[in-house]
Amino acid sequence: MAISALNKRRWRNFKSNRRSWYSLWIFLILFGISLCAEFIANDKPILIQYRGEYFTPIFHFYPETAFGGDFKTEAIYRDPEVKCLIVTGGLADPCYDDPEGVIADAQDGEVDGQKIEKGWAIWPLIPYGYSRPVDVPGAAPSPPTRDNWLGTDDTKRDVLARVIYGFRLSIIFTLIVTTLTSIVGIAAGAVQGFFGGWIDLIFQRILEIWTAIPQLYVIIILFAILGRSFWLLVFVAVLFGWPSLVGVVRAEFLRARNFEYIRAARALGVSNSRIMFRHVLPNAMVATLTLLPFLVTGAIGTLASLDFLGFGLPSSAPSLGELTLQAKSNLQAPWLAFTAFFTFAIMLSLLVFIFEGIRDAFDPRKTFK
Amino acid sequence: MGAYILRRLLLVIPTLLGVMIVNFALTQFVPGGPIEQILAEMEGNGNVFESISGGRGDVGFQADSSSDSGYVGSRGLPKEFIEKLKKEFGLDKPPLERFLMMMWNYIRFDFGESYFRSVSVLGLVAEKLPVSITLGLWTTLLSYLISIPLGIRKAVRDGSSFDSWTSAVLVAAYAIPGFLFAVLLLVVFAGGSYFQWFPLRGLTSDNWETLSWPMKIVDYFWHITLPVVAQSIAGFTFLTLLTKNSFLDEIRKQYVMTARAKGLTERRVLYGHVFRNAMLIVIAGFPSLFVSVFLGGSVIIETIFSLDGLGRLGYEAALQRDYPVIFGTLFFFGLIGLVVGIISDLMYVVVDPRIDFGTRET
Amino acid sequence: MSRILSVRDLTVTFRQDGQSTHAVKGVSFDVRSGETVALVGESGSGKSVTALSTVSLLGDSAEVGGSVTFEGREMVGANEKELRRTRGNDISFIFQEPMTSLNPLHTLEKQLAESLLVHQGVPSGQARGRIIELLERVGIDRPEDRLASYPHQLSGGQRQRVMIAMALLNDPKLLIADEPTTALDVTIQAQILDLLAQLQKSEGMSLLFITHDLGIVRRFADRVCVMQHGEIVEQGRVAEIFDAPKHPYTKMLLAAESTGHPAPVPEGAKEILRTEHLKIWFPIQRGLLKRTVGHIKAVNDATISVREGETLGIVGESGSGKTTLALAVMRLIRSEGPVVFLGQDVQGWTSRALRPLRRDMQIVFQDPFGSLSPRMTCAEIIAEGLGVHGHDPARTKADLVSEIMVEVGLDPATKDRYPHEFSGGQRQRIAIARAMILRPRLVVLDEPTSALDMTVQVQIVDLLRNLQVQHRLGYLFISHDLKVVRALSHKVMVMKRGDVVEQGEVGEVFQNPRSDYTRELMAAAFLN
Amino acid sequence: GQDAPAKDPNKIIKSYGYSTYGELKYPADFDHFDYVNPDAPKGGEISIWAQGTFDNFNPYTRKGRAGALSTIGYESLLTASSDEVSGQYCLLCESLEYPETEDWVIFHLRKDVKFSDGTPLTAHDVVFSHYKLLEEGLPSYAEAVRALIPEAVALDDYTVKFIFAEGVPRKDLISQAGGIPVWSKAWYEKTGARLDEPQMEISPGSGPYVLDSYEINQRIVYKRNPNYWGKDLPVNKGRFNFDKIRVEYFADSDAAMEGFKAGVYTFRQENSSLSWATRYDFPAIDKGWVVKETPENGNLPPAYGFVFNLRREKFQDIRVRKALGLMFNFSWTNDTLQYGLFKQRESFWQNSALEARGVPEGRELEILESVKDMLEPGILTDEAFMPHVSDGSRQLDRRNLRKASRLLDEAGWEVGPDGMRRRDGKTLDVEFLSSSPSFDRIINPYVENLKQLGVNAVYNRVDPSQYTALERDFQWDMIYDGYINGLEEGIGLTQRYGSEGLGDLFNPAGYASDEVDAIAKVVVDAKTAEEMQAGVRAIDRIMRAKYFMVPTWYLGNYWLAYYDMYEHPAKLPPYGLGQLDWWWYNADKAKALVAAGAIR
Ligand SMILES: Nc1ncnc2c1ncn2[C@@H]1O[C@H](COP(=O)(O)OP(=O)(O)OP(=O)(O)O)[C@@H](O)[C@H]1O
Ligand SMILES: Nc1ncnc2c1ncn2[C@@H]1O[C@H](COP(=O)(O)OP(=O)(O)OP(=O)(O)O)[C@@H](O)[C@H]1O
Ligand SMILES: [Mg+2]
Ligand SMILES: [Mg+2]
Repeated sequence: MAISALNKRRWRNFKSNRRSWYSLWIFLILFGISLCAEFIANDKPILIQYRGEYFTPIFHFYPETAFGGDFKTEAIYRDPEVKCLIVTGGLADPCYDDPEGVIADAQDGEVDGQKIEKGWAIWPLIPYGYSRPVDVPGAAPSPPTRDNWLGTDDTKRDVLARVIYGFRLSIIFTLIVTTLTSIVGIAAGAVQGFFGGWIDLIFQRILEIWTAIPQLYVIIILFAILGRSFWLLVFVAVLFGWPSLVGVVRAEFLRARNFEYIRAARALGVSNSRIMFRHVLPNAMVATLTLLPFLVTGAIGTLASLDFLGFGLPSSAPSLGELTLQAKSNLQAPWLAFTAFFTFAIMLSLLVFIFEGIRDAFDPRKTFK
Repeated sequence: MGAYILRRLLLVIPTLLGVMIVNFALTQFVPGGPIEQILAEMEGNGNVFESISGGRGDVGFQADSSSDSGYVGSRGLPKEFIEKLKKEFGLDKPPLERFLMMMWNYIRFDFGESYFRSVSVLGLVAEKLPVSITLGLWTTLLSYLISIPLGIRKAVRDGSSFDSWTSAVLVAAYAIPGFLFAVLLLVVFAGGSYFQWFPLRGLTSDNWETLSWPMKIVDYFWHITLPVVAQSIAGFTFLTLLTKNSFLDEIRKQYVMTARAKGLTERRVLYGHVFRNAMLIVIAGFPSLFVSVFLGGSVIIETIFSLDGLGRLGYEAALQRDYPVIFGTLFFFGLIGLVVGIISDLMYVVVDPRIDFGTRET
Repeated sequence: MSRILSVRDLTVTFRQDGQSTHAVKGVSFDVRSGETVALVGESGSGKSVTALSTVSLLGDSAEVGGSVTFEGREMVGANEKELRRTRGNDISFIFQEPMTSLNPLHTLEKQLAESLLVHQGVPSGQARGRIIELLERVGIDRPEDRLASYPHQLSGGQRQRVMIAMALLNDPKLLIADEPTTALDVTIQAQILDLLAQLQKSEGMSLLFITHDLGIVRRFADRVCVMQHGEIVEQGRVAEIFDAPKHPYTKMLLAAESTGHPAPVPEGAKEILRTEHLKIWFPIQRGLLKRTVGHIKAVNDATISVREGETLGIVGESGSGKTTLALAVMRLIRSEGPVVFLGQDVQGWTSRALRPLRRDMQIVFQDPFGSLSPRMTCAEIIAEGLGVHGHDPARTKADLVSEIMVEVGLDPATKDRYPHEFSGGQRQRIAIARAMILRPRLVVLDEPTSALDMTVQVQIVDLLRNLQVQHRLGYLFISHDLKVVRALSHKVMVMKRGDVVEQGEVGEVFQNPRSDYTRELMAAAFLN
Repeated sequence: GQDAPAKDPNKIIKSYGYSTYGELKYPADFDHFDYVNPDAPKGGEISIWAQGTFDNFNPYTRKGRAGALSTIGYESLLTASSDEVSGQYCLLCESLEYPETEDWVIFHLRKDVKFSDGTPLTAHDVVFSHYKLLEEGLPSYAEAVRALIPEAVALDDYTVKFIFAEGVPRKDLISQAGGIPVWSKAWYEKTGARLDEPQMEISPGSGPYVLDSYEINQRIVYKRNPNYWGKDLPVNKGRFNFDKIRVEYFADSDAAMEGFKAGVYTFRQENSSLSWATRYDFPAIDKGWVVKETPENGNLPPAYGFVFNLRREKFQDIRVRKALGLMFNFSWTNDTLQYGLFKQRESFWQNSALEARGVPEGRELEILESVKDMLEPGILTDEAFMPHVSDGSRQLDRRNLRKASRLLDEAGWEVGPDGMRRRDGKTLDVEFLSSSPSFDRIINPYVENLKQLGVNAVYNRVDPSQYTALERDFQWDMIYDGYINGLEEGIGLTQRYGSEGLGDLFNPAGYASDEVDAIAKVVVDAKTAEEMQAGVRAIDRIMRAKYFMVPTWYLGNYWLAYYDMYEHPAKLPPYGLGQLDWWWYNADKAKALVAAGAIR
């Protein structure tokens, strides 16, 4: 599809706002990185070579027995024993006795003078997952170290890994939720404001009833029936998120439908939906566009506060809300608070700047030299 | 318009009924009820604020009395007790009957008593109102007084370095999780480690009664500084950006040029002419905001500063399944909300006389 | 006579989106005190931009070079305070597009009183008398009743007069009037010009007057500057220039006039539109509850008929209900009485049912600026109808758009601009192009030529006539310019205060007006 | 059991005190309790904190939130000493008498007892209080008391008789009767106040403290009643030393901590290991204004742990329970999450004479042998069961994982190709239920370990109301809960571990067995403390071996921090801390603190 001249112009305008342009890039890069979180922070290696064969634990399940160990359950790759097994090609007994020593010994391809089939494993940059405590000495929460760059949380899990996964989770959550809620919310508000009359009257009443439903109860009920899950939260967030835009959009439409150019469009025989979305919406979207970054972060905030109140994701999930909660209950561990703050601040500023750029790009009178 | 208002007023009744029906129906499915909450409380597990306020610890219950006698029955709640509670709460009747009873009472503005305290629902609300009003009012005032001029200034100086750095500050302020900020303020400015400049709790000092008027006012503001700052910190950002963007949209329109050509001061152009055009949503939203200010509240801020406001009440009622409070406030606030909704719609017309609510079919 | 305003080497460049438009390229002229200088020229030649730059009212996309001095004070790059003192008080401004120049949310009284308050410190309560007086002088009847009106409740001409009144409130030293009478009928126009002349005499006011109406210039101005393509191609005393124009463009401009007559209506032409006893009353609402306390009878009893290939001209006093009638015919506002379009009474049809008919009924609004979506480009606006109703598949939209732009005298290179980046006349042509591109059966044209200079006007009139012949279009043509009406219409209808005072064949009405009002109108129009 | 000689209903025992097994530590003419300082100076103020808020002063109703210490002004007939398990001494009474069969008890009241409003306290007040409690007290409590002590009569103004129900175990009844708070009948009749309705006024009591002032949401202050009638009683000597007791309310525990740091209140007992380990390094401590102290706590730690829901079929197999238990890494949890502050709990009656140790011998062995047929092999011969030890340097102990894997393999839960254990095609699902966010950090790592074992473990945290609903329906697999045991076991034992209490919440695991039922009978009937203790040890031994809960941690100390102006006798009694009671105030130290700006 060819991009219309206008959209090209908007795109150029967007690009000429450096701050927005860079924000978009940074955001995309961060999101891109977080999308492959599994390869960046994981307590499983990306690739293992064991006795000449290749293993990809991130994608596949391998019992420890696959590496010459004795558990039929999943190999615990971060354990020195398993590391040792991989390096030595499955020398079970020595590995159980003194894994570290054997690993050191195996560097030259021989253990105790015996030739071994040396294997190796490629680890992600951050060799920790988000749900398992890390095995480094010291009490939790522990401050940042060379191993745990952002320290550990009060369950002794690596904060950086959790932030990466948490960022992804939050962004995916919020993108889905915001997209859906804003589509529904804008459409509903537009219809109400544009048509007015009984449609508005009745729809608004339904909305009033809708917004009076206590979200918390719905969540409790749904959780009780269906169990805690991400998608359920998405569902609930959409279910109760869309009215937040309706009022604003409705008001803008109530006003904008009186403009002369709307009359002109109607005279042209433009269909109502087209009038709404091509003529009114672009001119009535200040509030909406301003609101959007806040909706996006708001959705993250909702998720966080649900986690905070204990009605959110399962408590082992990598949640930014839980991080802030921990920050509050562990004031002695400021790295938690800083991490939470910076994660939110970065996320929000990127979004605000991106949307500022979008707004400007759509502003016909804004000057771009 | 008169007909429209009448229609709206009449629709309040079915709407309110709808609200009550939906919520009543919903609560029938919520696992755990008031009785379970009472039992939980009697077993020492009933602190619904634990996730917010912490404090449970992991030491475990230390039996101070070492002999067996104190425990007779303290956990073995007899079935009769539960039955009695059910009767007391009216939970022994079929839901429909309960609902009708409730509505009948509500129509007469009898909202009943809390399950957990023998205080009428309205009494409870009245009890919590000072805190909510204080927090709400000052927070709103503060954020409006700062945000709107700031937003306008940002719009006028769009793209300048002033615009950039204020944006950065605003965003940072918004990003600080409110409760974390509250705790931070508490620790730094009220706690025992750094500066003990502000009080930790409450709205007034103990000796408030004895203070002179000016001192009373000073004392009051001294107490509310931290909570209000904590509460409003996140509120600036959206309002400022909304103001800015709305102004940007209007500021280059022809009528603004007319106003300028008249030789009006920039202030007058911005506040006298652009404001009303740009801020429809903000202005018209004011009535509902005003009410929400009085009726809202933030559980977390209230908890941290040991204030007892509607935020805590609402949260507590929801988690305790204190249905009289839930439904009573729902009905009462719902009613207010609906009326305010009408007022706010009328505000649209006041702000922009071109607006009406009719259909556009000619 | 001292020089009150002097413009030297004024250049204005609009930079936007990496492109620059040189709207004004080195313009120099003076206005002396008590003098009237007319600025005429091609539509889009930079008249409005020149005028606006005298008090720095251009947006931030404009770069202004050169110098403008007012009473010796430099205005280009002057500080805000200085400008503020000058604006409104010393220099008053009447904008070209009165429809969009008033604050839509303030009542007339508020807007008018504000000027007085700001510059003379007259509190709003006391300002009333002066405001009413001035409104009366600009020809608004029953001004007391109008004070509480909002701009959208006024007709185009009424709004324009409010703007004039606003400009005159503070007895400015210099009045810059950008086509101040375009929306006024000839009698009121004369009244306004008299008023201006009177003020000029009594207060020694200077006038910078931008207009397309050369008749006015000849009668009214002392000197004239002719602009084309951002430059002044010729300037001098009116008599000199009019009698002996030197520049080819001036010659062309002076020669241009819409003359001739429309082609006769073909035999057996079908009726496209008929209304019977159409009535449109606007309720007057008061108070918060908006009780209806009376009605403004905008149109009382209009029975009209338009056949294929026929033009019905509607003339009449400003505020007489022409626009209202046009909107009702288009079924854009509520009305009573049948509206028969192509044999069907469309009164009461839903907008959905009407939609297919819209292809065949188009309108050019009186307020072109307001009727163009601010966030759509020229090309999008023009092509929109094609998107809705489909078009000849052999041609691309872009081609069709370019073609019609050329036809109405717009440069296709400007098709990706937003509406506000055009001049008033250019916007008017965009509106015409938007309507005509659909080749409808009936076009309602509400003052389509008011902002066009003579040369362009001739071009447009020719275009309309050609299209009418080719496609047997029916026109409902509303204008104050009786010459154009005569050049285009077969029949004409005269309206006054919502009533149709006279209706008939053009020749008939123009030659032998029956009602007093028509007679008055003719006299004023063909005075010169 | 052994045959005890029949008791004689006509043999009347008259005494100055009462203890379950008859031995009182202090003689009739004792001067003061050993653990108090009889010369402790009076005066000063102690302040503590309480969470949330309060809205009334009636703790006997379920409605509202009663102010902290609102019973401080009431006394009962008997008062306990804190260095005996069950010794109780006359307070309002001069003496008591009861038959050997303990079918009733008569208290002879002191004649000089006055309520705080100056009116004398009589037998009628005692009777009134008893019935008031039965009628309007907390139903759960009232019902239980009614079943035991249906009747009380005032024989004359200063003599009151409680008549006990027939057929209920006699133990504890006298303590129960002697523990009833005594309220002013006149006051209640005058005001018409009810016990089951919240009230803002405190009814007059006879105790040492009266309400001084309060500010809702902020504080309550009690002051010492200067006219307290009982100042010079031996049981009261050296006690009630503070002039004022202040309770400061905070809604938030962090705010409360800050309040302590800022000197808003002066005495703090910590209940969180994380806080104790990390938050007590503020300036006031560095400057020596605040001292930390961890005196020993002789109370029985409650038997907490991860309880298996034995009602579920999958937990019937002890191998499964043991395997799941092995995955709990106590050492790691304690070292990493709890700063090494706890000890691992081994017994249900940890750290007491009731804890089974080594191989059974003596009376314990006899009791066990009496139910030999029902016992698992090994109970009689093996050492008492001890919880597994884990390697604390790693969260997941490989050795334990190996053991657990083997146990599950044996129990038929085989590992499938996806690493999950299944039996008959079904995964081994284990759902942890909790309502407390503070346990997330404890439970989550445990869940992770279980997953590693191939168990489909999930952790589900819900709100308190829902938790109770689920808990009461036994809709859970494992919870963190426990059994609250006593140092003197009696009928409560059957409620907790007996078959009759199987559906009861006393018994979250749903554990019951014939052998425990049988031994419980011995305990209930025991006439001597030794007999009772031997029986309980036997039960402890059996139940530990059953492994129906994964024992977790306990703490044998108090964690205290207070401004350095309070003092206490060098040796604290085992069963009470007494910070509001027999601690005292050092005015000089306090002055120094005020001078230094530590407190206001
Ligand atoms: N904001 C803008 N950006 C770019 N070009 C502009 C802008 N405003 C005006 N122009 C261009 O500048 C030229 C001069 O415009 P101006 O409004 O002065 O014309 P004018 O002489 O007043 O014409 P008219 O008689 O039609 O009103 C026009 O070609 C117009 O397209
Ligand atoms: N929305 C409205 N509400 C109230 N009165 C209106 C409204 N629209 C128009 N009018 C009034 O109706 C009358 C007719 O207006 P209309 O716009 O039709 O005049 P017109 O003939 O087009 O005048 P002009 O030549 O000045 O454009 C005017 O007096 C105007 O004030
Ligand atoms: Mg112009
Ligand atoms: Mg008109």
